[in-house]
Amino acid sequence: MGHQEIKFYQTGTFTVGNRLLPPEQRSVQSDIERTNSLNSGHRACQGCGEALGARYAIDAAMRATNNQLVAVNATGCLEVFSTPYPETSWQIPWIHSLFGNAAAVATGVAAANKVKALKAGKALPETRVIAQGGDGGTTDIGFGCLSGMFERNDDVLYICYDNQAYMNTGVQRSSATPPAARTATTMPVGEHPGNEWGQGKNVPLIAMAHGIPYVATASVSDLRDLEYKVKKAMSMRGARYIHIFVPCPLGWGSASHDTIKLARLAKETGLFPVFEAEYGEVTNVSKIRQKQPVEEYLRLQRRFAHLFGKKPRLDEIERFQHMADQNIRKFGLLGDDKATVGYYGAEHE
Amino acid sequence: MLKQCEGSHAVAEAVALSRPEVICAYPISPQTHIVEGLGEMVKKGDIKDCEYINVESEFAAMSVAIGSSAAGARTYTATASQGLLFMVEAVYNASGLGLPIVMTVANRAIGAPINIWNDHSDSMSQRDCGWIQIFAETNQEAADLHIQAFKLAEELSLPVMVCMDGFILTHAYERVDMPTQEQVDAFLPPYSPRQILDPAAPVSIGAMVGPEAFSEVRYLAHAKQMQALELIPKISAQFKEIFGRDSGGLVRPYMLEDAETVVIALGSVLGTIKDTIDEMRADGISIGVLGINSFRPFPVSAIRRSLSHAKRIIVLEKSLAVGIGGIVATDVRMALDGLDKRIYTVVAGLGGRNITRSSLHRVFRLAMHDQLEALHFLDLEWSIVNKELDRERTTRRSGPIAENILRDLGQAKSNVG
Amino acid sequence: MNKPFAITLNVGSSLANKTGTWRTFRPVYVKRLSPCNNACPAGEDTQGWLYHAESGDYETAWRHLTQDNPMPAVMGRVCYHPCEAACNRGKLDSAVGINSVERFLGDEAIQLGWKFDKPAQESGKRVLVVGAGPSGLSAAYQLRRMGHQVVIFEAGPLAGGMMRFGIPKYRLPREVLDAEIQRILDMGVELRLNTKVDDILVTMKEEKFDAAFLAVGAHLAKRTAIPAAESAKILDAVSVLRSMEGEDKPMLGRRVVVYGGGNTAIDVARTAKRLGAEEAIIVYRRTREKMPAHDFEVEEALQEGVLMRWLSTIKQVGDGGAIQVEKMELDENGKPVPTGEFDTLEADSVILALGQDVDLGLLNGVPDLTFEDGVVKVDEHMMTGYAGIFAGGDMVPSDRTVTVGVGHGKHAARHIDAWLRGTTYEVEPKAELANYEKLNPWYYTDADKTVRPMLDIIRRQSTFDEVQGGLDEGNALFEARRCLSCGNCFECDNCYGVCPDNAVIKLGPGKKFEFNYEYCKGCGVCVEECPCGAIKMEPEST
Amino acid sequence: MFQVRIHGRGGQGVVTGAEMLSIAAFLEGRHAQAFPSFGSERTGAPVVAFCRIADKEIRLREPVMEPDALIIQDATLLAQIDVFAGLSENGYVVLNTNHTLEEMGLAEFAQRFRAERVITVSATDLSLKHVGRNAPNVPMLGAFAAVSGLISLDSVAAAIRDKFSGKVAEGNIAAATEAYNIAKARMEAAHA
Repeated sequence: MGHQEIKFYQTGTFTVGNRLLPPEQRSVQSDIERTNSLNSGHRACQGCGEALGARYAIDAAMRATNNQLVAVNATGCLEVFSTPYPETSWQIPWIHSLFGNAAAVATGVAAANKVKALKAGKALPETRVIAQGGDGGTTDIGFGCLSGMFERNDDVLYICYDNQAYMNTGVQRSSATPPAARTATTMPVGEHPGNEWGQGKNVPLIAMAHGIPYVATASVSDLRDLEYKVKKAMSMRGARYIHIFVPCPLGWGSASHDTIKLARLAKETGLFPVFEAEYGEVTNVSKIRQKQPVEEYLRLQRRFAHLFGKKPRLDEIERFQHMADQNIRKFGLLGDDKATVGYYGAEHE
Repeated sequence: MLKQCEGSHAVAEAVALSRPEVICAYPISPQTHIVEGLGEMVKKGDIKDCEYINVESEFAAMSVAIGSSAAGARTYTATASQGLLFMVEAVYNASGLGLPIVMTVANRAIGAPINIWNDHSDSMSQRDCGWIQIFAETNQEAADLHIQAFKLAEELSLPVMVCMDGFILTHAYERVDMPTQEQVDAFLPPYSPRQILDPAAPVSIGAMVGPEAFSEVRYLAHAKQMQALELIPKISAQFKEIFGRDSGGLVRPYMLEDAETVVIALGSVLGTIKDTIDEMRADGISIGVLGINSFRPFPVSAIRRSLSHAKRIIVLEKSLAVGIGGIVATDVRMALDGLDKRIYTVVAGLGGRNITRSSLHRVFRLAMHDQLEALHFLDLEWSIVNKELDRERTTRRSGPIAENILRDLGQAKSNVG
Repeated sequence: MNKPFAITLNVGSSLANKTGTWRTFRPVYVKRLSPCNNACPAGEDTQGWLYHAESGDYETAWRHLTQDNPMPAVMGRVCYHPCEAACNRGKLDSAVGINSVERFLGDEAIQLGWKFDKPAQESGKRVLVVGAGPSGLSAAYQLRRMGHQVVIFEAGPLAGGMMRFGIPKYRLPREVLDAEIQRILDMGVELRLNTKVDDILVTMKEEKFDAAFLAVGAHLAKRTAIPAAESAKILDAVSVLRSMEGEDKPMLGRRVVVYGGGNTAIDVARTAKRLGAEEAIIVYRRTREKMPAHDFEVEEALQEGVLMRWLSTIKQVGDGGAIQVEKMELDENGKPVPTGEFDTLEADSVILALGQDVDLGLLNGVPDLTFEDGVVKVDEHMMTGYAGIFAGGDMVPSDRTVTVGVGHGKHAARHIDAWLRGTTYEVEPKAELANYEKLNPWYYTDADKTVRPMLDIIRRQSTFDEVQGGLDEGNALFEARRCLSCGNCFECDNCYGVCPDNAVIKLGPGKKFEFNYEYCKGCGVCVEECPCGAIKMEPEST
Repeated sequence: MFQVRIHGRGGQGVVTGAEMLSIAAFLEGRHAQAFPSFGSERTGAPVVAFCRIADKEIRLREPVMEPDALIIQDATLLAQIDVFAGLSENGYVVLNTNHTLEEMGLAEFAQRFRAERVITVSATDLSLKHVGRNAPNVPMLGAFAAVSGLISLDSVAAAIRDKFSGKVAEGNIAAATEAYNIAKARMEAAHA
């Protein structure tokens, strides 16, 4: 676990709140006064993981920055469902520019904030900036700007809400789409139905390779870990990256009520390793609590339905299991195992 | 203070005097010298409280500018040519969002074929992007226009492109009267944004707008540019009050009052044209020139008024609207709608080809005698064009045009030798 | 601020978009019946009082508990806690130690002197309770709370019934029992000891009782015809255990054989051990698995050195205590059948623990009663065939445990109260059971049950000190917090947190939550992620 | 208006030479315009730069096609391009070489111009001597100042100080001064 375990209340450790904890130990989301940075009335689908992840993350960042926060949004579902004229769901200063430039726009905001701070005679700006986008806006079209922001070590926290495809445009493949998954551009036909095996990119690891101060993965299924990571990220300066796993009922063909369950299974199978890294080095992994076979995860999603048809694709399922097991080994997700993945590029004090 | 310096340097100093807060730098000749100069000034502390950001692309340059401008910082960047095209999506975005960014476009051709020399193809490609586009004739004006541009941009909450001829101006050493900081401060107040990302008063900027309101938003963008038509001369007049010289404005007439033939052009070529006109006037020819300073908004009324006495108009432009001819000329035609005037389009100086007085003399005289075709390409080497056209007619795999022409040119040279 | 039209929007404007209209199913908060509550013979709201104990508010927890059961310190020692057998946590790691927390609360109450409130209003009705055992005391307590005047007639010299005369001290220290009885009496309940009711109708008439609750218990030992020599010392378990409360302890000798397989057999064997018997052997005709005694008691007896002869019957008791035992075997139906093989045991005394009967003498002459298997039948209102006479505990058909008795007392009191008011007490229909499938156990951390301390074995074999210790405050709190709160919101904030549409309104501490149906899209994430199964989806009415 | 064309190779400071010339003229209160022939030439490639000097504003932006003076910083260019194109008979030529015109085979060609206006100077040697590297542009300016009389040696020195500082500036000034003196001497010799 990335965060301090709360042993105090045995039935409440993993829940959002806990009536018995002192307020400072409770999650931001449990707060009756939480910001609701992304407010009601947004047009996300029922059970939208991204809406949830965004509120989790931004509310946590709001608390961490004493509400001195600006958000920059890439084009995508989050942007479209939150700000269709004449209504916005954002309660914070927020800007949407383009699909591929959120990281750079955030760099600009950070620069402006810094100048304002200098003019006010402060060494560091109070107002902080977060850039956020989906996997398409992050791992594909926005990757150049993202890498530039990382490399310059701009004072930006970039949050990727990864729902593993271009959902806004009708579920097309992105470089974060898992193998074998059905998307509108990787149909489940032919010998290898769905998305190709052996493609895609792991942006958290690439982010680490930039040697930036902080990289973490998180999931909507583990709120406390997510909040801890956002808080930690906001306590640091420089380029930071958090990659949040957010299931998409529409794109994945899953039940709207299974959003968090799927996120949990992704972690517990090992398919989505949850970890944090500082300056290119893995410093913490969230251990698997109740290891699950990949079928448990795959079966709940129609995008993988072709693996479980009349002729089940046991070979493909086996490849998924292999992938999960590899993650488990690489990141040391079980027991006392240690992570073996990491880059040691950057020097830091 | 008078000084002899490079155009890029003059612009860099003018930008520095405007107290920029964020500067985004990506190298692309010929604007590179400007941001190099600014980078040094920031680093040395000559520009106080300014963030200088070496971005990874022009797209990022404009994107960073969008962010910093929206967050309330006076923001500057510079580009040219392919670089401008690479940032186009963000260029449109900046104007759509109404962010008063000032950007130098050190005008250059765009390829293919790849070409690094001056013409106006780059900024002309962005004529509809919603930015104000003003053109500098000299380095003095380039410097002055940047100071004016910040004021213009911030009063309207619109971005401004200051266009200056790449190399011809940016790399030319000439005399520039550099304003003092006191003068600039008196002219240009600190940036007070119309909209800002401020935790104390949060707003959402950049909403998705559907068919129900999009036309209105676009109309308002147009309306703002129409406001600029009034504001540009006003700012130019204020500038003159403080700095004591004419700079900017919508149009610049020269020998126009009685001119039967009027040349219209933008940018540094106006100087060569003026020298040519002086020579022709000495020969008793009734000719003048109208420089267009503000290309966007296009000063329709000012142009119409200036050309009321002209019989014929030669629009000499360093750009080509492939498939129709002139870009500026098309706009001029609109400005003169309903008036009975001959309008000639002369496409000149593409990809850095020199525009010489002798060629201008020739083409102006042809026009005066109404012997010029409606669309003329100055100094076009027809033999080469025809050879290539012939080759394409006769050979299926005729090969790449540019390379063919270069080979033909080489043969022509060796034939001469 | 004069902001650019349509480009820049004011915060909070999306609240105008009522996404609740998207919904086809709506979530609703429910209170389901936790398995522990469902299993409690005394009808305790176990989950309910654990909720208070979790927050360390033990007095509130105790007061909540004692609404259903006035004797938690006793119950926390002698109850066989079917609640724990039903506990959903048992499927996760191990059941919540409900019984031990109950005992902690009971002990805490005694130590801190917590008292029951006296009734706010007197009803003016007089109710007779016959028998001061668990059922009678429970009824008396409940009736008194309802404002009735209650008089308990107890035939014995002390109150407590089987709690005193059947359960050994090492399981239930008498000062605990006395304290809890006294607390009931302190409410204004009158107790008349050594007052046997011979004719209930006469007694009721004489003292103008408006109703009566009979709970005389089952104090008559069952006997079986075992051929025995004159000199053979054959005792019954009831008498042995009862005599433990008197001045003279029973003389059982060095070798004691106990015949029977119930809890009483175990109790008496363990008592014999403590009285100094070198050998205490339980003879039972079936196997250990088939013994009615609770396994943990068998285990404790074995630890203390009690010997067991399973699949054995006593055929006769000869002179000098020579006992002839026949070996049995189980037939294909699991029934023990004689094998014809015999064996001999030496014993100074033989104690029969073959069950108890009820002395129904006081009902002689009462018309319209129905009896069955030596007990009196009652209707669903706990009333006998004779109007105004109610009965419970061991004298009606049921399991004979303290907890069942307490439950009878409580239920009977409610019906008596209604009857006295000329109404009928309607039992609320049971809520849907919060079974394990309705929970999302992911959210509960692993936490093994707290083990209660046990007295060391030497002292268990030689003294009547209490065998099982209680929990200290820290342990009790830990144990209470292991509760999953099955079927009932415990304010974990999950629904509030996991709603992608912020459509859950948190009402503040203790006030739980409300759905904001203006924005709830009906995705069902809250239901799926509610740890305790306190939300369900209902179709929108069309 | 006086127009100068400077020929040289990438790395020889051709453009800087034109700029310094314009600065020198500016310092004398005149208008001046210096600009290169734009291109992406790398070190070693032939490079041309221009400088116009006038008493009023210079508006003309065309390249110098009819120069009043030529500064040829690298004599090897003579064989490759027509460096003399457009030069009038009254024009000035300063050529960087340590050979004589005769040795260069230019004696006949030079006859077309006024002898005191076609001067050779070993600018490369001078720059190596005073600056330590092949930067013939500055001594060539010194020679040009002498030959053309258009600008003073002091102005050249001031322009040098505008571009360089410290030792480099002083070395260059020494090189320019020596070139100036050599040119002056050769002019007088030619005159004689």
